[in-house]
Amino acid sequence: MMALSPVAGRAMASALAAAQAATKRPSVIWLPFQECTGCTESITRSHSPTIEGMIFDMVSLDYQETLMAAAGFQAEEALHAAMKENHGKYLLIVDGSIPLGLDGAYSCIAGRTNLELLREASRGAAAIVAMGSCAAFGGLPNANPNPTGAVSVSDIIKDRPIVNVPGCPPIPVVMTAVLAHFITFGSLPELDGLGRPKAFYGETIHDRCYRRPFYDQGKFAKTFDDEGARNGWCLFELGCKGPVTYNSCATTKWNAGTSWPVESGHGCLGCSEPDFWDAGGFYRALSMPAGPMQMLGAAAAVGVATGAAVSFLNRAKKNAAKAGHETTTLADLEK
Amino acid sequence: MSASLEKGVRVLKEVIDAPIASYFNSCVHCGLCAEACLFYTETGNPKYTPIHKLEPMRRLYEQEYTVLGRLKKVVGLSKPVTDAELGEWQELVYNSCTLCGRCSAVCPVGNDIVYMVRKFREGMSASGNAPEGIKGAANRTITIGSPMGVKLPAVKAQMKHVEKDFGIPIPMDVEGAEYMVMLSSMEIMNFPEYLGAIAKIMQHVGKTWTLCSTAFEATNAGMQIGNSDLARVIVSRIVEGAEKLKVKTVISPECGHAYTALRWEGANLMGRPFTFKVQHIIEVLGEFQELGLLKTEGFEKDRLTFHDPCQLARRGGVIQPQRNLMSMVAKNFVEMPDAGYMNWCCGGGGGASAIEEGEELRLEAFKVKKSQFETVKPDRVVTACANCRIVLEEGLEHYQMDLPVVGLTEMVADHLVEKGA
Amino acid sequence: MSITHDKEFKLALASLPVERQRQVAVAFCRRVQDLSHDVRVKSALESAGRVDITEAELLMASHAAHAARVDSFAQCGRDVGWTAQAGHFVAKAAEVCVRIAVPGENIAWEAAMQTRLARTCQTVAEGLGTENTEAREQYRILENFLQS
Amino acid sequence: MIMNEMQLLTWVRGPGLNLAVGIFVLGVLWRLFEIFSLGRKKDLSAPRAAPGASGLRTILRRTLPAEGMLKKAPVTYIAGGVFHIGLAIVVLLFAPHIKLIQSLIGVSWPALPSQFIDLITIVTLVAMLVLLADRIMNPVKRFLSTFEDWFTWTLTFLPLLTGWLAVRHLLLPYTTMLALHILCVELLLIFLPFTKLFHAFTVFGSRWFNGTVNGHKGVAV
Repeated sequence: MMALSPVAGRAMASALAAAQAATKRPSVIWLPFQECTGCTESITRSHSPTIEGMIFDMVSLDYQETLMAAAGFQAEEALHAAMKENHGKYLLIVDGSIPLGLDGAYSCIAGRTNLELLREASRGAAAIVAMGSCAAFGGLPNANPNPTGAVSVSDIIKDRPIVNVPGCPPIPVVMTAVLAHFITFGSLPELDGLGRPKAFYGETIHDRCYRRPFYDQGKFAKTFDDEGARNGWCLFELGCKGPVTYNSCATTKWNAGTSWPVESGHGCLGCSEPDFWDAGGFYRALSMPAGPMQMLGAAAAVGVATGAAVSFLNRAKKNAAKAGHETTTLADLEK
Repeated sequence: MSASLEKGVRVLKEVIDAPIASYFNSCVHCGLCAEACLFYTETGNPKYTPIHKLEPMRRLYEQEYTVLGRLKKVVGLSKPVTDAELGEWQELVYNSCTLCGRCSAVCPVGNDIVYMVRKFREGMSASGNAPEGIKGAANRTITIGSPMGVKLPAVKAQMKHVEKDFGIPIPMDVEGAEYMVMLSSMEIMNFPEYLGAIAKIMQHVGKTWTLCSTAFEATNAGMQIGNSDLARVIVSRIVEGAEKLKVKTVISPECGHAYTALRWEGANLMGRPFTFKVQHIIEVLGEFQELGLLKTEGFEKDRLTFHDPCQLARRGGVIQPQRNLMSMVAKNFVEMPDAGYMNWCCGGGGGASAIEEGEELRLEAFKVKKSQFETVKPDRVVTACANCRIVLEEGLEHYQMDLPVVGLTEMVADHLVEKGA
Repeated sequence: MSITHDKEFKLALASLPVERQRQVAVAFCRRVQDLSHDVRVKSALESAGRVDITEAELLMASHAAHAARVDSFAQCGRDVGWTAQAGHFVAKAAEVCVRIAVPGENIAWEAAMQTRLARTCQTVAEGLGTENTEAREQYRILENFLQS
Repeated sequence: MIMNEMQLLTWVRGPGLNLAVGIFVLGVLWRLFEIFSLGRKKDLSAPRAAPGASGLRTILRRTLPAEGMLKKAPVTYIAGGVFHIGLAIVVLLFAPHIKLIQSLIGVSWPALPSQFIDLITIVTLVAMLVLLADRIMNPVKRFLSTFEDWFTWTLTFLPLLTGWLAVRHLLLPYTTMLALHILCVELLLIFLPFTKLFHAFTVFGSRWFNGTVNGHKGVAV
């Protein structure tokens, strides 16, 4: 909520009160696809607003496999009932990527593929929140070589507004704040080019990092247990992806503002960026080549071979010119 | 391609070597060589930029000896060198280049541009694109024995004159003499007193010396025109003469290019090291001075400055001896700005003074010498190259400067203590 | 008195004051002056021949002769005929004749040498080698000059 | 499919860099052979002095202006000097670059503070702009200049500019700018062996040749 202006805050407070006064809370449907439940784990740690506060006071969470009491047919029934009843109005949250390989057989719920489920559920959704990097960008399942053919929500759904809330997992307060924004204003927050709320993904970790002064001074930890690491120097050389990662970890922190990865001594993994898993290794500095220089040997060999071949031809040409030397006489000075 | 162009191209392919390849690849078009070239600084015309004078050779190098250059030629991005183009370049390669080497001295990437001009002239001359003036000089050197048509009887006439004038016999064809003295046609025709000075000095220091009837001419128009075959014919006369007379040292006269031809190019033209030493007369005098053999009396009292011939100083490595000699005989010796290693050329070296159509440009370029002289305002200029001497006198006359030019050897000879007198 | 060799000749010339030297030098030049076709040389010699010449006039004549000498240099590498070269030495001799000399200089001797060079050039050009009688003629001129 | 910025960055750090370094190494070796295998004749003239270290001496000496030349071409010397030194500092003493070099060849050295690098970069950029202006205005440089001169200037200028913009977070998101920066460096690497930029290598050969020839003659240059 940090990025909302006081005016917006006041508007929100009154809107929340109004929403509470209404008899019916907006319906929220949460579909889990190829995921690890990390995002759900994360949202349960939200402290402001708390998950309990949200579920009980703000939304009607009609389907969330992990949190709902129902299971099996009952759960499916609840899902379909909610979709029918709130057609066109419910908020669809998706976590996990959607596998397209083997006709989607890699991940099914109640015998239906994630793809089918997503298409069905999106039809009646007012908006979709792609919660976590898997839903937003394909995430870990999408990592090279992507055996399941995993894709993101936005790769499939083109006709519904989509908010990407990437992170592996996303920051709890960011998740709840996005929901709160939608419930309060009935619209999506302002998004960046990658469909992320600008309020939380507008600046890089590096820009807001408390270790930034060390970067500017050129003071870097070289290993995780050297003096630099103990002194809290910059983790750039240990592979921190802070400079290319847009997220608010450095300001909101985690666990009710307790700490965050860099503060606990580990570089940023860049988990909220597309393809972070394939971005050249977590412990490789950003300025370093992502892969090994496999071509060097071959290039050197080809270079020497080409050079040798050219030299050979050149020498032959020069020798031919020498062999063809006719002693110049005075007559040759004329044309 | 005409037969002559074909010949020129073949010769260029033969002479292009690793240094040239390295030089062409190093050039970054910084333009500094232009600032070192008197033909650019005095005219302000960028076509006289030294590296530009090599453009046809650069393209030929690229097209013949680099893969990309060959490709560029195939697809038409690099045009072949034509006879007309070489003809157009004559002015740049000969008239406006005296091979003075200032460009080579300043190039920040280390390009020896003069080395390349010298090689480019091989192709220019072989393709018939050398200027008439130098062609004539080469012709006369090969057929008559001297670029100016001086024959042995004329030399003998001057010898006789000098013997009378100085009262010292001039030896010729003396086997086993320590020194063989070479002359330039310029000295034979214009400055016979040089020969007298040599005679006087040699008598003074008690060294044996001789002229050679088959090799008196030291200048090498073959080198100036840039043709190694002709240059070899000319230099081999000297080598044969020196070996026949079994001399220890051959003395190159007060002539810059004769020195370069004999001292640095000679052995390479012959394809074998010399069996004798080659020294410029100034080096010899410097050695005599160091050994304490020169006893002089009196001093020149007027304000004197020294003009370093390019081939002697910058391209030859003789810079200090002439200054020691000057100090020995002159009380008031002043240095011009840039004197010594970076001295400005008189504008007539490298065969340029033999090119009649280049005279106007030479006089234009002479402004740099004029300003050098104006800075130190000497009463007389001393030098050690007959060609510099004449080009300087002409330039000074053109700009109405009353400034006599004299030769260092003669000046030293004038101050020798007359033995037994 | 009869002069037979250069040593005697040189000493005799050296003993003359500068003005007298100039006169005899001009006399030497007159013998070869036709070898030069340069009017500047001729006029310089005419000036030098005048006994009442002033220093300013000498200076002017000297500049003219100097220009004539420089113009007639045999250029490096140029094909220069010996006839033309004879003219160069006449100019050189003329320049010596109009030099403002200090006592001790032997301008007459210098002029004699240059005129001999001019003569030599002429005989070389005519294919006669070095055979000429210029020296003997100069001894005779000096003898006459000293007697008059 | 259009690459997103992270994919672009990953590509330029991965396959792109691999390719560029490969072409660079290949090109440099090929061109060095092509140039120096032409050989030269042994100098048969008697040396005045043993050439000794004259080649090495010239390699060092030519870094400074020849006597009297600074006054003749101050812009070329000063801006050129500042540009070369600045480029060397930025390339060799910026922490992320050192890290890169270390990962490639295993050698590292202390870095300069990034604010200082930032300042040097600005100075270097300005020097390059001055050199560009001079190339346009100076009659000799303009006369000599061909497409290659403008092209190589751009190739050299862009990595500096994009690097600076990336660090300063200007114009484009950091990720995109960093990717562009690396891409520009890759272009520079690819073209270096085949343009006049190759003087970075041949300059040593050229100075050495010139130095030894002059050393042979006893001229200290």
